[in-house]
Amino acid sequence: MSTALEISALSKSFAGVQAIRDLSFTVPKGVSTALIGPNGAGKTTVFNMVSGVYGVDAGRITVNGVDVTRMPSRKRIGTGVARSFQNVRLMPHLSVLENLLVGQHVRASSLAALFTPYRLIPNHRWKREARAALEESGLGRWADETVSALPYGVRKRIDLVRATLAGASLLMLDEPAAGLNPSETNALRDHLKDLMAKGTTLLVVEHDMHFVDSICQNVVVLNFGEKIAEGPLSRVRQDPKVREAYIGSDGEA
Amino acid sequence: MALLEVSALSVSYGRVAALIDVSLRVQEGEIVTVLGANGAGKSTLLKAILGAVPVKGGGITFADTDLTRAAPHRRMGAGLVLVPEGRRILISLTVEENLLLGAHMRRDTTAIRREMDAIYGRFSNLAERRHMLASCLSGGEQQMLAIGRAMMAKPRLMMLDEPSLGLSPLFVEKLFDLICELNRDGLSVLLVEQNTGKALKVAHAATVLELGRVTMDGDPKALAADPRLQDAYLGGAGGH
Amino acid sequence: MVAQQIVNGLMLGAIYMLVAVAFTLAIGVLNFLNFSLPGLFMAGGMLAFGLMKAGWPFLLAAAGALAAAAFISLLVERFAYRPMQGGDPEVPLVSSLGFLVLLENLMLVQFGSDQQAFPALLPDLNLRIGGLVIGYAQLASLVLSLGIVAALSFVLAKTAAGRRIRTVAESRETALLMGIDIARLVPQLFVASAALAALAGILFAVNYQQVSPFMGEGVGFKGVAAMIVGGMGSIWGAVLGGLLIGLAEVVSISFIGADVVNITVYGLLLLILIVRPQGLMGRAPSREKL
Amino acid sequence: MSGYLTGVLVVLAFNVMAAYAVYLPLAAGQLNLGIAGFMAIGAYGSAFLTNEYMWPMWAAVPVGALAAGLTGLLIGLPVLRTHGIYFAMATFALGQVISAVFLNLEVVGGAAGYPVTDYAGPNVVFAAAAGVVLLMLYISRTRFALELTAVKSDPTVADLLGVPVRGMKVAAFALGAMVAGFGGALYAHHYNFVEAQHFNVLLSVFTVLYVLFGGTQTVWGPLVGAAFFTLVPELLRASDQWRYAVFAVFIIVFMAIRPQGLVTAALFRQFRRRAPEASS
Repeated sequence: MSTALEISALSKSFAGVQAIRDLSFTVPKGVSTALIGPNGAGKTTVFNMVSGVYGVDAGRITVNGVDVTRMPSRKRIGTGVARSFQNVRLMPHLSVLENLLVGQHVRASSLAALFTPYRLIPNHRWKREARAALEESGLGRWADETVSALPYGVRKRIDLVRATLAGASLLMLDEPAAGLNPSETNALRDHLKDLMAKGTTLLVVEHDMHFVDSICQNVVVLNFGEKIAEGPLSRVRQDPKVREAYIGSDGEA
Repeated sequence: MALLEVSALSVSYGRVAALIDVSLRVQEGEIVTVLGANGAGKSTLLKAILGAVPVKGGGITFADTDLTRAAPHRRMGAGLVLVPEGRRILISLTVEENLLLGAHMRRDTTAIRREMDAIYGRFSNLAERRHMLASCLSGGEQQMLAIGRAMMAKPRLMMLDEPSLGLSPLFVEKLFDLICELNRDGLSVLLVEQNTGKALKVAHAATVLELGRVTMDGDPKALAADPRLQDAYLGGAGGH
Repeated sequence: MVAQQIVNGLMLGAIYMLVAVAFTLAIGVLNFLNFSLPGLFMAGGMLAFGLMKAGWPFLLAAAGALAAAAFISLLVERFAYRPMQGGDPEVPLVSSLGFLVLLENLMLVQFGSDQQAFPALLPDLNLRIGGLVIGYAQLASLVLSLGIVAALSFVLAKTAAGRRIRTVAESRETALLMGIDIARLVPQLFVASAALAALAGILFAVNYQQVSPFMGEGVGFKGVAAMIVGGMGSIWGAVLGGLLIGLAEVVSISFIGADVVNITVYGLLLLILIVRPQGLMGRAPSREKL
Repeated sequence: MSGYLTGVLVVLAFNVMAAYAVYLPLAAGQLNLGIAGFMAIGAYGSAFLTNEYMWPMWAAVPVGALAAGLTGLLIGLPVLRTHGIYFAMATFALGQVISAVFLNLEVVGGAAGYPVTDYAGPNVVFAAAAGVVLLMLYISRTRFALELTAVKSDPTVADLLGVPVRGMKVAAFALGAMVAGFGGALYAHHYNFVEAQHFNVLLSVFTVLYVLFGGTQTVWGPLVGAAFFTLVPELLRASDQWRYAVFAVFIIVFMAIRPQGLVTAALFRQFRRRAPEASS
């Protein structure tokens, strides 16, 4: 089985504080994985290093077989990895459709593509493709809206569509279910399952364990920047080290 | 009457409801802890009590004064103080200036000086570095500074937002000892914590938030034994 | 005569220094490039002139001009700064420029566009040290400027008000959580920076004995340059920058010619921005956090 | 057309060109406070070629524009390492230095100014301004414009989506400089005289004012802003000495009420939505 993401012996410290310590784990293709752990355990830092927002102190990151450890952040999406942010970051000055069009950049970055007046061409294939992707996710009616006018749950899902249009086969989602109401959570879950059925692998940071349980086959638990457990959620959840990390050292009291 | 009385408080960020009908009270001299997974609304609750986020509905009464619409500086003048999440030490100020900042609303210079010396007595690490920029402190020392800074406001109720976050186990011990010590000296405490076990052990009362609502509250010992509490964190621990 | 030029440069630099400190207060704490400050500089000089013409004694006229500048600055806060919080950062800049245009044209209507002679306050007495000639008025304004800046620096460094201001400068959100009354602090800062700019204008008028509705532009923009050369948000940086720009100006005028002033002054600014954007005494800007 | 009206419209044409020169980098979030400097390069560069080398105007004007664009590119590379207000101040300084250099350049007359022999009539100026507007309309319909807005909106996310953030910024800055140079070159040949003092900081700053007043969300904003700023003071001419004061008050009040500018994207969406409803 080939791997979507391989992290080996990764370390990172900020101003002398060790945020990630000798961390290794693998996300095989097709095996959606959750990265869990108490607040401050280093989960978002891992995302930031994989996407290139932070450099690494030591270790290696491989995405779909390509070593991206020293690759500029801008180039990494070309290897098939895209991410979402804790607070959805769609571009507020652009409409929904335009946000998706920016997502297509990796596949349309030549000079000719940059200066094609696609907005003057009715039904240009970029717009068609973006609209189709929206329709497919049941979000078609939002295409021409301003981003800020949309419900939070819809914004999160548009973020997903943007990542797929960028051709991402590995999606890193930072707390996708946070702030969603139950029906929005369900819509998001269905959307993610749909993506997984089409071959996308997910790496998810999430606190809602029911949500994790329903989409992830594997769980990696971090505490103080170190991996303390790994495996299926049902097993990890029984691990005393995990219980202690979550409930605290006097958990059994 | 309770020192702090929060009744049916609601807060929204845009369309997202962060708190829905949350009620809570802290009696004089108590430690009350608020538990819940990330995103449950705990930080929002503390910020709303401080007045740093606007309230949509409900009321906040502190020391028999209705503070629901008061500005943060007025609430702090009444004796409320927050030790914010992530400590929020000012890195362009020295350690001592951070402490003095805590007392920025007070005029009693000699008392301020005396209390600062007491804090230095308690935290010798801070005393040694009093004239250095606060950015040189370790995470644990920064947390001590944040608490010291809050002490300098001479509060009646101290709210702490995830004080143990990112601290080593040894420091977490020290931190909880400190909270208990301050409480014994007469300070009331409202504590938001990830470290549920420890928090329940020191608290006189506890409230659990889930998705912005109070789902459980009452005696911390009973809560600690309640399997539903673990469910709130680990999603059906023990299996359904 | 190099030494004489250095003296003259420092005297001019003292004016730039005050303007630079006014700018640095606005940008360092409020993150607002307040282009009404050159207008307030001019208003200081012009109003002092106007009031003296109406028969007021100098000190009263100067006080009146300062009070007027402070009042105008509160209007700037109310109409240019406050409505723009959270919007595009360029917009308050436009409105503050609107105030500059407004002030210039109001003075134009009142006094005409010509340069006006500001009365000499002290009989033309000069201090002669060795070969150096130093006017008493110049010396007095240099001492006054340095004294005010030193006092301001003391307030910022040692008092509770200063700590509050520095907290707002570092993080508005933390300031809010610390119970700092930002709604009261901001207008106070506007008044302080306006008073500095207007005082600089009055000193300029006293020293060079001329005022005009457009006297703010050149000096104001050099004040901005001085602030950046020294490092935005740093008081002593503004002092250093002001003196450096003043020196650069006077020295290049006397050794090369008046027309090259902008090349040396703004060339220095450009060079600093490319080589060391945070300025000589500023801190490096921090990276965006996610 | 009366001479007066033509004169006003020519000024408008120049202001429109300058406005778009500011608009391009601003669309990517970069405030250029030194646009006058690039106009000066175009003006002096092209005038030098027609005066001294007898180049025809149609060749000299584009070369002047290219010279300004090239300067923008070379300067943009180091200067665009700075952000926000630092960038604005760097361009501000740059504009001052450029016009001061021309002020001291004796081959082009120094402080006395530089007479230009070849003449570009009002129709040429109108055509040039129309050309700039059309070019901008075209660009606004491309992915280039889309990605500029993306860079302004959220540079971090744009970068993670693969958009070359720095490249886009430099390109927008250099293109804007080129447009400014183009306008400057025509200015020199229309008025047959260039003087460095004209290309001062107030010219730069007022141009920024037009653009922000018109609004930066759509490509129409600069056009509307420039038209407003050129025509309204003319209409206020009756009140003569008060007109700029009145105008300034208007700017202040307007920006306080509508900080996003006159023309906004939402305005367009409203129109677009109303149109199909009416037809259905």
